[in-house]
Amino acid sequence: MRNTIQEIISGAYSLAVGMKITICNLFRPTVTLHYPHESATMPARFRGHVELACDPETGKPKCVVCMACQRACPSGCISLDGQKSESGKGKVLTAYSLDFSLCSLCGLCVESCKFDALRFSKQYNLAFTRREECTFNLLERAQVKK
Amino acid sequence: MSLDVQNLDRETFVVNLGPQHPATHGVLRIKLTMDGEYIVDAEPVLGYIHRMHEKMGENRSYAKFLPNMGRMDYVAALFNSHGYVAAVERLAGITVPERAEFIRVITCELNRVASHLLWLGAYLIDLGGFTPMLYAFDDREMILDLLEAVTGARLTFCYFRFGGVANDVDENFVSGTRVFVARMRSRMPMYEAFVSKNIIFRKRCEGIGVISAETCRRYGATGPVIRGSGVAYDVRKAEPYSAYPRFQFNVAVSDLCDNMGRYRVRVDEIVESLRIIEQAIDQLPGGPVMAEKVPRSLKPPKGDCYFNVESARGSFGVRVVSDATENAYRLKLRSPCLSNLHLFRECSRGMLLPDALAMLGSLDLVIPDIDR
Amino acid sequence: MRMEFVLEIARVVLYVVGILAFVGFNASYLVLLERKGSARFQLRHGPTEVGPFGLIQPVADAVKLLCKQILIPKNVDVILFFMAPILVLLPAILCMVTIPFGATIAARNFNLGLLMVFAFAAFNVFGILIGGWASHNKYANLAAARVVAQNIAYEIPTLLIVVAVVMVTGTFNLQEIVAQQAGGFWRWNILRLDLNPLQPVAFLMYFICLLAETNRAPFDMVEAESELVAGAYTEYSGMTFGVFFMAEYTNIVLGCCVATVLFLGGWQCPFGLVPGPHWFLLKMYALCFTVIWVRWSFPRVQFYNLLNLSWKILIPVSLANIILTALMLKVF
Amino acid sequence: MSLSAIKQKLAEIAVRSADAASPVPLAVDTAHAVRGTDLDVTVPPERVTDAARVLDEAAFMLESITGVDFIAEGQMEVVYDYTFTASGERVAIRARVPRAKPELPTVCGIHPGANWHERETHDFFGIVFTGHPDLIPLLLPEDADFHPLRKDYGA
Repeated sequence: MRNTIQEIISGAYSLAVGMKITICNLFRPTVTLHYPHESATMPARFRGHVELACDPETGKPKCVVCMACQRACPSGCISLDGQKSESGKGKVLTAYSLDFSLCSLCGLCVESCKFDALRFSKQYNLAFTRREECTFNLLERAQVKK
Repeated sequence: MSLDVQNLDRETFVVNLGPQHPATHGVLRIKLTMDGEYIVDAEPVLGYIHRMHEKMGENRSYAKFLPNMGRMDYVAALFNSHGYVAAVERLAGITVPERAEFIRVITCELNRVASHLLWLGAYLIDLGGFTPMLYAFDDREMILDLLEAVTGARLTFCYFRFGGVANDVDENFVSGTRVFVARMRSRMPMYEAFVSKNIIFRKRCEGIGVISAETCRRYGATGPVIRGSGVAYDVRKAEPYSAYPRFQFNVAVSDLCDNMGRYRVRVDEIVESLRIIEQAIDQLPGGPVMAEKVPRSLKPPKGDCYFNVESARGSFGVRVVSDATENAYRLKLRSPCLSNLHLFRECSRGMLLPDALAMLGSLDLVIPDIDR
Repeated sequence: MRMEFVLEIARVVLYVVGILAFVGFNASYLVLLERKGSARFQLRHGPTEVGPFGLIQPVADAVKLLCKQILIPKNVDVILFFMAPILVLLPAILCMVTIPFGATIAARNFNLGLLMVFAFAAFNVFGILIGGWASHNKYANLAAARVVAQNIAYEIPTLLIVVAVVMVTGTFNLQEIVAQQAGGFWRWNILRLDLNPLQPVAFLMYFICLLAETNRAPFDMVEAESELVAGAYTEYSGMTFGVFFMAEYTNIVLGCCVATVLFLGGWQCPFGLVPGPHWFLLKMYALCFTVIWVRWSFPRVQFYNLLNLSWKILIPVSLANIILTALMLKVF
Repeated sequence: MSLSAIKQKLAEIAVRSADAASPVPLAVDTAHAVRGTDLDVTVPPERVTDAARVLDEAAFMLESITGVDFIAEGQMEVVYDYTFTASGERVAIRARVPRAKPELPTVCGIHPGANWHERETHDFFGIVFTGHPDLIPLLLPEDADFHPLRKDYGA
């Protein structure tokens, strides 16, 4: 009997404490971002999909078509093509496509690139209505951005 | 409250709990044979999200398999990476620089806190309370921000590499972690008052879902499940790995054996993890974060080895069999959740449905980890 | 004579429309309050997009629910299936007839008003039972069975507490009960310690019973979404579910109205200012807010603890409450 | 029971080396830091239950069961990983079965936790654990008749 009464009182007290905590939070500012009106800033290392880095002087992609990224990709979502450059030295990138529907955003391609020609974009809210839209032409994207 | 299922001669019926039931956290299906609200038999049916990671491990190179490890137990992805990376390192004989080991410990422990906070929230939702989850997520958010700044991702981190970590932590991370540790410490009394002491929560946990230490052993249950049954088995202490031997921490144990025991272990573990993080941040040595001379295409010598780590859910083990080629010959991933779930069938017999679901929640299951 | 007749018709129409509007408004805007409130309790924003501060959200919700297809699962008892939501909502609306919002604002001033409220309020359990049974779904069946046990268990302490109040007031007429509490908050039944020192406890118990009777968290056995998916409502979609939803909130409003009348002095002003319907609404919505506040603070109780609470704690204490009231009445 | 006592008991069960002149039991002490196990014992497939019983008596916990398909040797290996919760010692029990007829007795009766591990191994390798109460697919679809981790299974 005594235990029961004790339990009722301590239980009621614990409930009161719980209600106090929630009511205190009612008057605190919200912690969520108001998404469409505000959006989060991505940290520098954020792994979005990849994009081609361009040489600031020439404005051309730094890529030398060494194929390291294609080999490093676990999902096989990168395909690129290049041709001999006109000066006869090295190769020039002619096509770089990323199949985003396969990409797992692991970042192994960027890590494998020795020429800093790949970097992560900060885009995080990508959405598509058709499958074909998932295939990015990164070369075009790099040019548009410029 | 329990039912004597042995001597049951009444009519029973079958309920398919899941694979889309709110309490099963994903795609677990449990075939329940019930007598009213009493469970006569509960047979988990697995495999709805089976992806055959082990086969993937065999047909791609060691490095290419790294992203997969974030997709098993996605709530605590770093532990899986740690287990895999460390197993391959052990086989290939790679020594990891000290700074990298410290960073691994710090990030892993942050991940453990995040995982336990997520569990806390999800468990309260299982019990019908919604608000604690959002408070827990508020705290977890800070961890994810810290880890995102370092690893680049919020869930599937893919941060550890053979011989170290992908990139070094900066001063912001160190100071941010210190801020987080202080904040989390100050939040613990709130959780205690709001959740642990709540009479409804206590009634749902105390004496409910009792799992004996012997049952845990017979089923191979590890992690907070076995520690909640009074066995101080923690891989970090039993088979010290990485930089853990350098730090002072206690293994959180509770001999209550019930839901409350498992809850207490996890909450105490958050505090212990904060201790480890603090020590590791204080002692963080300088130096490189990658071992030198790790070949790009790793070919460990022929043989096999086992490595297990204490994940947030228990002992996560990796057995690697190498035939000295670029790909692993065999990769066994021992998931803690599989064994933890296994005992559910035996322990839930005769329980009431809500109590059994409360126990299921207290096991902290991540279904992709079970199904692999 | 004719003029009176027309006036009476006009009065009836006015009250029917008024009560329906009141019920509809409350059901939709309490949902908004619940969503906004829960959001703020949880440090979120809640609905903000439809209208300023999301104020038109209930309209959007209603349109959405009306547009949704009503699914009728196989093997469902169709008549009972559709009868259930109406059976839950109608009695709650009917009870509103007797609630005195102000000194002159009441659709009907019954002598047995209180009795009528509880007679009709007991109906809603039928609706849920029938709905759960007709759904032909195991979760719904389990929830229906739970709800019956729960409602029976909580009907008893509710009535016992109300009986104690009626012993003090000596009338079933709600308007009269309010009138007796005039003069300041110390004259309210909740604080009439001279009549019965257990009165605040009785109010608290009434509030607990109110939560249980309206199947609100932490006693939401009827839904219990983490155990029984959506309980008795599992198979309901579109507006059939919408009606259940409306009924839930109407029942809350009704329960809070009765609590206001019985314990908090109805439309009386707490400190001798002008009494009026605004006081009634203020008290009633404060209670509604508390109901929401409670929901977002606690986990759900186990079913057997719910019954234990009623049979082992609430009923004995409310019986003691009656005996004490009787003694006090006899002695003083 | 100390590790050396267990080793002695397991050595009695273990496969003898093929060298007839000096039949040494194939119980290997391995360094924990190098191989992850303290003791690595190969036993004949029909005696895995005996080994399991020894370890069960010593209060070891069965952590996992797995198979390895050594297609070149025409054999499959079943590995049982044990751990001792009090001090973290690990024992691996191995048994080799022919690929043509991969059968060995179940250890379910000794460790109930082996049930799912054996079902999983049966899923992936088609290794039959005789005496298993319920050897139906665990992770694969219930009508699966393929064994994906066999090396001759085309992915």
